[in-house]
Amino acid sequence: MTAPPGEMMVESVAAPAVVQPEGRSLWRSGWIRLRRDKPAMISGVFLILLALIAIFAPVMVSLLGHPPNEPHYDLLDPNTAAPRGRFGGMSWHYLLGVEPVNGRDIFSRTVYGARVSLLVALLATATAVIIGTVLGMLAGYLGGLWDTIIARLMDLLLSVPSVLFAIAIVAVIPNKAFGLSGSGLRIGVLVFVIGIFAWPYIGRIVRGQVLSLREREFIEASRSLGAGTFTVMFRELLPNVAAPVLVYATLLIPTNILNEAALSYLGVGVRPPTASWGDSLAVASHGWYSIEPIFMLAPGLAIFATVLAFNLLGDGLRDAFDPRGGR
Amino acid sequence: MKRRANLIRMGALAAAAGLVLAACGGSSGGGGSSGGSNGTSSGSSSSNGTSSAGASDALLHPSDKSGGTLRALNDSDCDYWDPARTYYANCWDQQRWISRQLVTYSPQPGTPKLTGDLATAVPTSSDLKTWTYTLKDGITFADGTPITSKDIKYAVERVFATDVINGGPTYLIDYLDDPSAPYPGPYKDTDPNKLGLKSVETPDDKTITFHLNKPFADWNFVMALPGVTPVPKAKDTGANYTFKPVSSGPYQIEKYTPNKIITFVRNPHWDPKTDTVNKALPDRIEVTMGLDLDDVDNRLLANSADFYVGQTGVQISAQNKILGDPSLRKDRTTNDVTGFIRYLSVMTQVKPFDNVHCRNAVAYALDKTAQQLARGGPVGGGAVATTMLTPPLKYYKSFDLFPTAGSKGDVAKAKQELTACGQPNGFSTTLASRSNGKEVAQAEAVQASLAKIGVKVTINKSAPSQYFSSTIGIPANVHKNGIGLAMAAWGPDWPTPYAMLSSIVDGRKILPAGNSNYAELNDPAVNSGLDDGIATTDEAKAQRIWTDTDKAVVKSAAYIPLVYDKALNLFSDRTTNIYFTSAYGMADFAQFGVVK
Amino acid sequence: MARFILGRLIGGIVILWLVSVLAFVLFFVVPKALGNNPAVLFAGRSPDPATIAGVTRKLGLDRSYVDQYWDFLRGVFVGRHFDSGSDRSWCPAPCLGYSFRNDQPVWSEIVDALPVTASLSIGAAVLFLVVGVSTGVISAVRRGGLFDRIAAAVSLAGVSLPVYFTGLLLLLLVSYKWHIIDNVHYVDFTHNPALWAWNLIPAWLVLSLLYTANYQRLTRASMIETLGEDYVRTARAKGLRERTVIGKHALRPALTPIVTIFGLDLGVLFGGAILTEHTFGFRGLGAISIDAVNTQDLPVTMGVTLFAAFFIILANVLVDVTYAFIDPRVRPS
Amino acid sequence: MTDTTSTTEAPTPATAPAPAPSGTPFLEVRDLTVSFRTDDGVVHAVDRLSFSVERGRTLGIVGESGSGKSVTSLAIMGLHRRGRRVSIAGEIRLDGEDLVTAPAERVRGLRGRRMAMIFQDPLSSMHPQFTVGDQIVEAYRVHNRVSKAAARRRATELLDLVGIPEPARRLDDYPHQFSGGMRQRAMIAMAVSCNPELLIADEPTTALDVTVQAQILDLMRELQKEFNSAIVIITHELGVVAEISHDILVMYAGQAMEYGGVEEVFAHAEHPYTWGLLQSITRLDRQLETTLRTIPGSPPSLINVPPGCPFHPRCTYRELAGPATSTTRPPLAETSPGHRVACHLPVAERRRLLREEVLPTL
Repeated sequence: MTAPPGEMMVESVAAPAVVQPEGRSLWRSGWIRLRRDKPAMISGVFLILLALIAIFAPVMVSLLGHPPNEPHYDLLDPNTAAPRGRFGGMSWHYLLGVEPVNGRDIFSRTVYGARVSLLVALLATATAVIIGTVLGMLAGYLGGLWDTIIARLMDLLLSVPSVLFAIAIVAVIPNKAFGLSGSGLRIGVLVFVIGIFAWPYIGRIVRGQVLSLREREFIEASRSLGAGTFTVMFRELLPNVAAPVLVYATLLIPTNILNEAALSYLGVGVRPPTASWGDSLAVASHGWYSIEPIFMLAPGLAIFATVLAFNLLGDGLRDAFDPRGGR
Repeated sequence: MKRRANLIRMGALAAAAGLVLAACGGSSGGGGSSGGSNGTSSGSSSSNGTSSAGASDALLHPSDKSGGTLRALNDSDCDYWDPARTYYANCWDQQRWISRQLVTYSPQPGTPKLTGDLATAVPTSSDLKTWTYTLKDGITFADGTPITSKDIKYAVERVFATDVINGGPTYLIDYLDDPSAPYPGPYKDTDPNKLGLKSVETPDDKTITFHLNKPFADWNFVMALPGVTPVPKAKDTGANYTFKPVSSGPYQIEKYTPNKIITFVRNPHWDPKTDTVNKALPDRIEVTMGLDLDDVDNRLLANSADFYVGQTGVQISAQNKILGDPSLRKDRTTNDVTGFIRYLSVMTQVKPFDNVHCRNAVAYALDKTAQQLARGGPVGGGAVATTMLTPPLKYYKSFDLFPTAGSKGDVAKAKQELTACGQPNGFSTTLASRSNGKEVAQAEAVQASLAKIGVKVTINKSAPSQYFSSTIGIPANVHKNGIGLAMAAWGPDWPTPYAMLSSIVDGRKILPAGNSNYAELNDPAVNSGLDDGIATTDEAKAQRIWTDTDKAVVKSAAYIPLVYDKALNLFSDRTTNIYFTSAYGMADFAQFGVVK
Repeated sequence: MARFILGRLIGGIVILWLVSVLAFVLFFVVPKALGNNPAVLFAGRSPDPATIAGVTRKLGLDRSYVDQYWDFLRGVFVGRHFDSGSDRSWCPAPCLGYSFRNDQPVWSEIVDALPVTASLSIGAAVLFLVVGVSTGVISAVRRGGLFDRIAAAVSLAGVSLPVYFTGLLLLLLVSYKWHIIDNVHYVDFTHNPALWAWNLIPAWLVLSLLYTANYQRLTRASMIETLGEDYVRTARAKGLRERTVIGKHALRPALTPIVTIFGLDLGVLFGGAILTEHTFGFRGLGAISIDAVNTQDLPVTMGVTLFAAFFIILANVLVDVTYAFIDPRVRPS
Repeated sequence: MTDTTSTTEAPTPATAPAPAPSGTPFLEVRDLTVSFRTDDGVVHAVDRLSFSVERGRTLGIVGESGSGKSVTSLAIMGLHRRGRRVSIAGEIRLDGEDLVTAPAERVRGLRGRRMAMIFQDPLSSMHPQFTVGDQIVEAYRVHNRVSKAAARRRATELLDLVGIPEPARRLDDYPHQFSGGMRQRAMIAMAVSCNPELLIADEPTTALDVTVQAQILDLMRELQKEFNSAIVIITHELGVVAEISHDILVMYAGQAMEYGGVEEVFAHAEHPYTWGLLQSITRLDRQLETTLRTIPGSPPSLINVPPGCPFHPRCTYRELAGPATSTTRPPLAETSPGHRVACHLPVAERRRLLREEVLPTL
């Protein structure tokens, strides 16, 4: 999955070339190659900054904006509910203007949107990586019936219209479940539905890797020394699939950011009034964007920049750790 | 057995738009009101100002020119074209093209009067239980067969067959059924002519008499609903009648492709001499359905279509265009109070709202101008509301029991009430809302208002279809989920206080499922007001009873009126005879004509 | 070969069956377990118990889940009766039930929406396939050159832009700022082919931008891989013109994986380009499925889901079979 | 080849190539240097290499993998994509015409017609998606304006010529349906379809088993007789060279170590590297897998080629060669007529070592 699948969460990209790990030197030589990749390094720095902004959003906002959920009706035209002034009421006090209808500070909401976006995307990716790695290793290492069942399961998940299923799942989850409620539950559900449709991508890669590693001497050796299935899987196989998993996990993050934004855009994202980029775009899409493009540009460009940075970093990692897959 | 609440199904199942019943009209100057009665704010005063700029009471482009094709647009199809099953306000309005009832609304702007349609006149009843109608001569179906009183009785009976004919209002069952021997509907009727309903008598082909099981002053309004449209038994196809209803009105269906298009042509057997209501000016009517709402606006702006049958008002970008173009606004739009009310339901059986002071705190804390903005502002959204009865309704009277400066809320008073309630530091609660339309923005505004007095609100969004039937319509669910507040809206099936209030405030109608008295308000003053009001024939007495009842409801703070809905509707430059009628809360489609 | 195709077909049918079970559980069993009686949803806003009972009987919701599923499945193949006792209606095959929202047969809703989705996806597919593959080939051949670098940048931007953002942006420009297409809406092809195409252009552009970017990257990578293959060197050693070497010897194997992905993508698109349709307000399969989910219109949700899954799985099978034709090595003898 | 940005073409003006007088070499390589620029540095794949081949004669180029053999052959065929990363200098004269300075299109016209190549792995070198027949037909028709049917007849003849039974039927098979030996035969048929005057075979037998190897070498000999071609055979197996070649060129790290007639070099090898090759071949009796394992150490990185004699770090006798061996590159000097060696060991010392230390081990 080298690129965001966009329309649907279903894979639109063939399983990428398999990385051939050669032990410790791979990490070092990969790092050396990565350091030379300027766009990837710049993206990395940008993403670290973004993470800091997300973590310290309250500080940022207290310095440069207003609380993200605080309405400012006085800034709106009472007849149209649109902000007074040009560019969504942009000013030194409201760097990116205010939202229509309730006058909330767009700058603050964009900053806070990064929190949801990164949190959901990272957790969903972690979910996909954990499930994908475990099941991919099981399928590849145990083979036979296990492999058949897991491979069919992956086929099944890639065959369903995933956005639709994701929305349906979100729609049927009650407001309190699994000991969670409120935003915690919503984020949990989002992580689950995004992760559950994303793990087969990792699973396929891991399975392919393990299939080629299974017959190698060091595995044989470990087995002949009496190592159990789990020892072999986690001691011997896991370190060897770590590099490709890391690379493709990085490339899965931007896809998951887009998926989170898509679900929010379709109205099944986090709970209001929590700020999220997809939700801000949804607000803009109800005609407001035609009146003041800033409503759409702020969240849209935030998504774009973040996804682009992750893609650049992911491409860089792939080129560095999997030279065959790149240029 | 109470069957169905009296409301026009709005948005409950409708797709995007949210509200189905639409808007227009507040003849007497939308929103009169209350927003302004105590301390005028720039917001609410401009709301009054703008509403008068609309068409209220006005008749736009009067003309008697006939001919041409009227081109209507809609985002979705009607729920049913079977007159007994449809429950959308705009569909009732459209039914006027193909169906006639015993009585109907007179063709005039503003608050309409009932007038005879198939019946010669609108009867009165001294006991409010026995109602007799006499049919006109020369009335026929579209195939030329004369319409008799038996056809009307048969139509009434169909409504009883709820296993086949469902979806529409059920007043007929409520008032005509014998609970000791329920009538099963004509399909299971043992009577050879399938006319076994005892409470309706047809002594001859011209006379029909209804014997109600209890007094009901609004019965004539029930007779104006499309459910009483005559149905010829020979042509009744049960559940499939919706695809080919037999016309009794000036037009008949030419072609119907569900969700796409329905076209109407003149009914050759319609005799204008028997019909004093329908102008029937166009030769042909086309309703194109399944359109995106922005697309609808654009087509209307471009005059490539004449009107939007949903009548819920234009979308934001078109509204912006209209507000920036005074001549467009003046000549081609209406902007009336529809009769629909947006309100906040405060659950009296959920802690701490079992204490009236906590409810009062909410009533004082709410910034109603924020609600108005969330609905779309004074033009597109509506006027700040202070009463549960809405301006287009009979017996509406303005008052404000929770006045705050500029309707923006009063934090100090709200905090006093909180202290009185024993919650000086606030509390946490859950606010339910539908997940679509403008309700989420409203919920967020409630959340922001209550945050100011330390009440922490969690918003619980539900799919619109399950919102009323399960989320807030099952009291057990409300209690279990701790839903203290709920966004709600109501539109009456006909423009009287009883139609507005009986289902939503009657303490004896709190049902374990399908409940519409969401707050579970059970106030003796309200209950008796409803009973007295509907049994009164005296106008002055009725006015007093209904105003007192309205005040009792608002005073309970179980229901907090927020906004009287308004809609800014756009018409093509060739549409004629545009005026608002509170009968449907929108323009009267039956009078439209086209020039050019 | 026939056995191979048959095997793939059976595999596809099994997956489709599993999807149908999954969908049934998700859309019918789970909501009921969570307390949302489908009959209540079908019966309207505040239905009385008698109506609910009638609807329950009519929809067969009083039967066991297994029976209900079986009824559904049988309906798809041979049609089914809906019977409430006094009202019997016949829903001909392929019967996916009736919409809760408007009582229309689900199948007719799908048939109505299909042309929209098909117009959108086929047009976009032609565009992204042609542009994506050709720019990908040029990039691979002129690797490291100016074109390649620009194409790489554009593609990277393309895969990083959500369609609902580019869609709104394009609508803003062509519709509100420049007034090139004043009112973007779907026009039936049979009604006016020129207007059909004209109104679809923005959606095609938006949808294909993402895919073009993807195909550019894929084609480039695939082409670079084949350009490094020994048989391409052989072709050059024969003295073939570079155009032949690239256009015939390198392109054909490079396109083999692209065909696979294209098939799958097309399958997905035919199931409904939900975000694009939603953004442009086109009433295609994607849009009706979203509406159906949001209004809890379970039969429509279920029907559209299965229909979409059908296309995805069909595409999978076709791709496998096509692959066997394209690449003699995997062709079973 | 379509690259117009080549910055590496020799600055000498291209003179119209005069047809070479008979008796002169058909292929003459002089000071050929090929280098690649990579992210890690410049790879000196071929360094000032010179040799020549006449019509009817066979030159064997031997060396470990990475010694520049294949790069040389691809340079002759003009198959390096010149540009920012590849630079080629020196002269490659085919029948007198310099291919290094010739326009790409001109070289393309020669490829397959006057010079052809057989590749190492026939499975990967044949297009998997076209039939064997189509691939031969294509090779023939690109240089001969004939009908498809005529080309097909020619392809059948060629398959027959290279010894494929039922050639007309096998024409429509795909490469994966052929056995390894048959694929190599088909590859040869494709290469000789236009009667090339120069045939370059890059490890033509490596992937094949011993019996098939011998058959393929026989086939090449026969074809040489029939077409009177010059053949360059590239291999790391001295046995192959001994069997088929007239001349031998031993390469190491992109440079020529020893060059001469096969009998002469085999009998009087003077370079320690050649000795190593010779030792490995006899002792293991042509077991491919472990050939050359006896030379200690591994081939150098072509980015950092050792100064002086590139072989010196692995050379057992470097102590005897004096300090120059690690500083000055030894010239490829004639030690006897037609026999050249690049080594700092004094001639007498080399001959003594051969006689006393090397020959006894062979």
